[in-house]
Amino acid sequence: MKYVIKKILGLIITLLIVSMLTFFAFELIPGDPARSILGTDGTLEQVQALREEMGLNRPLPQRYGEWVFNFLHGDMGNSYYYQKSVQDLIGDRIPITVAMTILSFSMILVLSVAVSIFSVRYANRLFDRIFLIVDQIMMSVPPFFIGIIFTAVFGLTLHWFTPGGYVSYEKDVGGFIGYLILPSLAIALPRAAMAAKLLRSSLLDEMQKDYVRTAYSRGNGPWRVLLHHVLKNGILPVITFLGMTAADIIANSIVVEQVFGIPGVGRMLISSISKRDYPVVEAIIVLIAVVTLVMNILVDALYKKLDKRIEVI
Amino acid sequence: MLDVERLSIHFEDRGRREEAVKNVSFQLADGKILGIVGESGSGKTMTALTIAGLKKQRAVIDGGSVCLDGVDLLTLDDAQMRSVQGARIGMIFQEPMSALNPTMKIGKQLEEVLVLHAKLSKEERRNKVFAAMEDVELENPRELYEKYPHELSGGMRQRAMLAAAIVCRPKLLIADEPTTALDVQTQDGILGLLKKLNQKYGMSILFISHNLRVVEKLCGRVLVMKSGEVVEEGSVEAIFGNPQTEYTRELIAAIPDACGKNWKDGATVEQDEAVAEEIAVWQGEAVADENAMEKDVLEPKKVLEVCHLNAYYREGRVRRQILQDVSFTLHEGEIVGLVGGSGSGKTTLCKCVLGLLKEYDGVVIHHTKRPQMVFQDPYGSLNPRKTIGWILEEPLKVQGGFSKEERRRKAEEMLERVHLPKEFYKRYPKELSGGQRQRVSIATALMTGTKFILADEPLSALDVTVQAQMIELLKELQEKEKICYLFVSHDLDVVHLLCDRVLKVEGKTVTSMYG
Amino acid sequence: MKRKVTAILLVLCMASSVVLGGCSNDKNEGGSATDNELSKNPVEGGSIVVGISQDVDGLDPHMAESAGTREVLFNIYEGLVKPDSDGVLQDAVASDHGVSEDAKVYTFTLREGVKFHDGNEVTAEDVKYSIERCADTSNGEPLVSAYSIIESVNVLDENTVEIRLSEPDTEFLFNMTTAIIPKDSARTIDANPIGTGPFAYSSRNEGDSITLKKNEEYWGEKAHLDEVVFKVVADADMLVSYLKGGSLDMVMRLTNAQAAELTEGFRIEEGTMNLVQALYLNNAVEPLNNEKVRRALCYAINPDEIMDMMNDGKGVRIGTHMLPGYKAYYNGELTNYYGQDYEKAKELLKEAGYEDGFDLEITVSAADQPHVDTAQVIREQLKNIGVNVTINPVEWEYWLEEVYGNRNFESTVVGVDAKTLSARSLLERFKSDGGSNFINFSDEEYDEVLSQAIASMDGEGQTKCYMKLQEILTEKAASVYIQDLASLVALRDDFDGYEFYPLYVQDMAKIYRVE
Amino acid sequence: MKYKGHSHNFTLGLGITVFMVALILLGFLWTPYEPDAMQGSLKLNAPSILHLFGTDQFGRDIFSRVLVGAGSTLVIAAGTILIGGLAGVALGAVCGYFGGWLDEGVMRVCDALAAFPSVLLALVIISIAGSGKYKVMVALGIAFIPSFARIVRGEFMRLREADFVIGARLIGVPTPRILFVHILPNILPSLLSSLAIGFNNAALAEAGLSYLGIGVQPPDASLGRMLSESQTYLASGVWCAAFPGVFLVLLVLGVGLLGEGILDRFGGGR
Repeated sequence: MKYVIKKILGLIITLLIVSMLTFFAFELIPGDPARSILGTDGTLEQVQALREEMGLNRPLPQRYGEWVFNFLHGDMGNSYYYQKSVQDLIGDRIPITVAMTILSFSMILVLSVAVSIFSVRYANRLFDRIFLIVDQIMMSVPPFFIGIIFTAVFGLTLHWFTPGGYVSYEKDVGGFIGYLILPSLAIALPRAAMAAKLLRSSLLDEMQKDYVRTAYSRGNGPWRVLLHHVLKNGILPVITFLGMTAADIIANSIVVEQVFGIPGVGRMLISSISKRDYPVVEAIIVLIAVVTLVMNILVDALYKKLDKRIEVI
Repeated sequence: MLDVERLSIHFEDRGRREEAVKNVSFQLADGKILGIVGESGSGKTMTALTIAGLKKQRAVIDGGSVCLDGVDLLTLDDAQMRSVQGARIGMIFQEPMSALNPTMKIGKQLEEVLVLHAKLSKEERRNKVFAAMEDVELENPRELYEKYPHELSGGMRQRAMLAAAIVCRPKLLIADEPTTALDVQTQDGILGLLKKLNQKYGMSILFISHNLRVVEKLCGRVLVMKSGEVVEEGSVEAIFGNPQTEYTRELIAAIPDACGKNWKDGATVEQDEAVAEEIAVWQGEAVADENAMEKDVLEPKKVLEVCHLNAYYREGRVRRQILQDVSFTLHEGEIVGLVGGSGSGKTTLCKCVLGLLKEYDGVVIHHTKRPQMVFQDPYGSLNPRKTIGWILEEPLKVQGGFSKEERRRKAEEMLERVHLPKEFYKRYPKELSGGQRQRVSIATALMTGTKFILADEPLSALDVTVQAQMIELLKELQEKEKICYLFVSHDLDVVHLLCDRVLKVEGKTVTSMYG
Repeated sequence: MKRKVTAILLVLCMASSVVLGGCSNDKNEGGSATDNELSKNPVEGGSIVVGISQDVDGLDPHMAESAGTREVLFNIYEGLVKPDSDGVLQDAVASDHGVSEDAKVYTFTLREGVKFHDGNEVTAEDVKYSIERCADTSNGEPLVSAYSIIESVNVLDENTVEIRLSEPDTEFLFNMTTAIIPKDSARTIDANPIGTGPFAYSSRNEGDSITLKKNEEYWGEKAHLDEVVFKVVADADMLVSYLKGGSLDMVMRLTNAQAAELTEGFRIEEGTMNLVQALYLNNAVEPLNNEKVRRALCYAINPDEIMDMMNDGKGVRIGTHMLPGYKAYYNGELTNYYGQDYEKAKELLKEAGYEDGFDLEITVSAADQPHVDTAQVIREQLKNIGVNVTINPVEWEYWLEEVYGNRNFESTVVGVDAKTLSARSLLERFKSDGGSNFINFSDEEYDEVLSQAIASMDGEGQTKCYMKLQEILTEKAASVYIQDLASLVALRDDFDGYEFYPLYVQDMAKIYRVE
Repeated sequence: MKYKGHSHNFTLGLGITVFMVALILLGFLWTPYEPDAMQGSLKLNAPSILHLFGTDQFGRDIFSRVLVGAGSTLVIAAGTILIGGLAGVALGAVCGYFGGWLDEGVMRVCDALAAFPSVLLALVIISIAGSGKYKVMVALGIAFIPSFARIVRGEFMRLREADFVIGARLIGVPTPRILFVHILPNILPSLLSSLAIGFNNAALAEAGLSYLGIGVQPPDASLGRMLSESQTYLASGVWCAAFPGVFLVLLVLGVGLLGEGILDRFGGGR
């Protein structure tokens, strides 16, 4: 139990640091939201009046304290630009990015496990050799380039999907998921390649271990040894790797949302930063941090469940 | 029952062809126990693995046959061989720590053999597993069923592996050095079990070991192998009574025997000192009559004094006491054994002596310069990325005041004192054998000019013949350099041979014992 | 800040153009889908998806900031009068209008049966409320700056409204395009827009899309389409693939290179963006405060070469701060006032004391590719007269604050548009003490003539003054005027009926589907 | 774990990396055409002997732009792993070896930084410091410190209790010397390979940033921007996307293989 409390405490501290960093950062960024709203013909007095109204002139700590207080009560403040509460604004965008993250996470898991098992089973044979080359290449391709290739190949030539034809989940969930498959794959491929390589080398290490020889001595066939005995031990280092990729998946989703025209949290984040829409940016950053850290904790729990040797640290 | 005819195997390693087994033939009758003895590299393990169908791809069988009840196993395809493995041949291995799957429950691993070979319901399988556990004298099998390997001690794990091997009542059990990694009590336990299984189920056992004492205790017949060939074969009495071949005689001579010392208990500190002088004199005579060296019989200088030491283990705020009121004194030129079961506080004592652990009160006084240590695992004790010369010179660099040439000369001189060629100066640790590395560790310790070396099981990872040479070196340094060793070991034979007196750590206290 | 956010599309709409209302009262020569006969047989109904580069900043017509927002809201709201595709003001919510002799009293009679989207009849009270809301000066400037001269708005009877001005203004009718909204709907109008236009508000997903549906009871010529979706495509580079992919049907303000990609399946309409693109020089900064230096730059920079490079020659060259579309006011001879002549430019620089040139920084909004590219071409051209240019790409927000707000820049390339159709809105900017005179141009003669123009009663005299103002700007080289950028509109070929307006609006009511 | 397939990694990786870096260095000194020079007449020309990689929508020579663009990517990525690496090693060594409160605190901050997608961190820093090559490098450098610190910390914790380290402590070797003379050489292989991985991530992150329009600003060429601009011309000028993309992939592939090769050749710390 102590472990869980320690982890949550760590999460809270990290979140505080994240939100402080963001709040502080926005003080430094040039550009003033009031001017951004009033546009070109806002006179100086109007800008000052608006700043006053938005409370921008109050000291930083007071504003930060107030923001944290509201945030804990679920009120993330109102967007400067859209005159709408941040929750509504982000509310319908979070499921999109979360769905994409989950989709790419599971793709990474499935792809890396399947491919590396085959390559270990037929180690040093043709499949393994090809796998190594393709794998290394896949790791070097940026997700947005994959996105461009997918758009060109599947979108414009094969017309398997309409580029930019995002379908919102309210209208048709099937279409929604369907459209997200390619973007998620674009995010997942490079990560899956890395995970596959890691898993392959850790599986090969495990194959050298004594308990594998004992398993064989009991009459287990190679597949059974691989699936029943080795996989469970081999996957441990990969799980920690996956834990670390959570932040990368979201970072890449920001770029891929751009390529496929998906109104996810990422794009809103980019446009809000350029519009100096602080409350929206704050909320998104903290949410991204929460999702990343929760994922890390899930991964730790999964790791502990699989490998009993690790007592409560 | 098992008939091996002219079996020969070679290794294909980057083009070089290495003969591992050269036409080995032997028989193992029903219900008998055959021991295969030989140093590492003699091909005994390779032979055993081939019989059990576990040889590596890189090893190629050139010829010969392995007939089990008339069926030549070498001709079976994978599927047929799998039906034999586990059902008709059971196998246990040397390292209990890593031979069981760390993330799978014990019960499940035992049950697996039945799942593969017997068509039984879950309930029947569980009962068979519990029966097997009782056979190997594992207490409360139901509870153990749910446990994981890391929750069991080394001995229990070895028993669990044994249970898994015999749960299908195989005709043949192959044991590849099952006792080497265990301490003496658990070792006898396992040997007793093997004997019981042999009698109870008439299970024939092929026992592979490099420890002749154990083979002598257990086996009916013995096969001696050297670099892939059978050098001698015969009953235990014949082999140990009058060994025919030169090599066998050499092996038997190398067994460290206890030469009949019996240890008295409960001596006090004062008695320690009195006896220490007597020993110093006694050693003096022993050395004197050999090369008549003049021996200064001054009162021997103290090296280490430990008075009323209480050591604790801190976990968060909880402080558990490990050692209570420990006092002893070590003198120059004295080799003192330190024995005790694992978890008895032996390691904690060493850490306190070396100053690595601060959680203690009481006094530890070193009369020499910094205490040094020689480690058990030769592969970890030297910095793999540095040359031997660099490692030897490090203590001098720390003390400072030596020029480059002086440091080099001292290093080469030290290499000679531990009987290593000067060329090793430029070599890297991975180019040296286990024994040579331990010599470098000792040399490095001496470079600091210390008179006290704590040797933590320095010999257990070495082959018997190499162990003998190391013992000679330790003795030589004791006399010439007046080095005092605190010799940690669980191999009582070596302790008896080497140590003048022994400190036994038991139940938080340390008692002195004299030969 | 984000290159994508204000990409090519934005070059025309609010973000990159300085928003001051104005529209030309004549169709621009660029020519568009000339006579608007219905090519194939129209099919009523259907839906269209229009790509826009930036989300609207709000749905309240009076608070609309960016030209991009007004472009969309044109379909929802209507004023008392409304410009047609030729730029001529037609009666809309008002059935007819009258102006008093002294141009101080404007009277409007409401059209019978004009309904709001929520079904209520439009009353004089609604009109009074809407006008007064825009004229209210309680917190500083009125929402529509021109309304500062409104004295009172009086309801004569339930369908006539009279507006009294504090000073005569013959062109005040141009400001009567302000949207009429229901009485007291100020607080709710943004979330629940109610207007009288051909389309009514249906739904919105901030930052992604806005959906409008056909207003069945529209008083005038009803729209053909049932639904119009304005979809935000922040990244201009994605437009072509989305058009080809099928997720977009219509996109405005494409570059020539982009249009070239849409070879089949699309209809490309050609017009201009109604923007004055120029290298705006900060007249208060060394050496640009020297008129000779500014004239030298005009001689060195060649608009035709810029247009060739940018859009294969498309676009309309201009010589002063006036849009060719304003036929009545556009001073044609000024277009080629400065032919490219490096020698003359160098001579002028010598006279001004900058014989070996000087350093010039061009600040430009990074997101507007055409302006960035124009700056690069200018850099190559100015190299010939020793002026070395550094291009400083900045975010739009930064440009807005530093360049436009604080006037802290040397030179910048941007497009300035006009909010209303009156020439005055373009030229009034350069009054010496003008609030939005961001280039710090100050010239007494210019101020003198400007006040004459505003005061003059007869149209003839007024136009002569406007012509003079343009001359002064060109002769004094307030800035280096380049072009009114070409604007290409891509429309999927199963739609037709697109019409260019001389104003920054998209009239979706004209669009219809064809087989 | 010497598998036949692996030993080629080193040679292949070195070959590709050297070839690409040579090309880029060439780009610094000389490019066939002025990267930003526009020729109205040569818009969207297919690759030809005159223009190896063809021309873009403004008639600019793509080969020269790719060289210069890759140059900035190389400089930024190298700078990033330098900043991230050095800070990461120092931080990781101290935390790994000493542990305790320092370790806990630093790790919390690292988690916080790691929770920030590097794109966002770069965004924030660039907005403060203004965009441009060196600012992107600093931004990414800071974003990469946590990952390096974590790897180095793990290695140091593993070797902290190694016999030869205890031996060194007993000899009386001062701690800094133990850290950087005794332990550091042993983690070099895994450190080098993580630097290679770091380089790749940095190059890809830079490309991502300039794709979003945040990294290198016009008129400087950058691979990410070229890729983003090329999307409009996928049909009529696919080489505008192909060459910058392939060039980036090859550069990252080369360094990746090199990192892998180092791990095989010198035996990873693991």
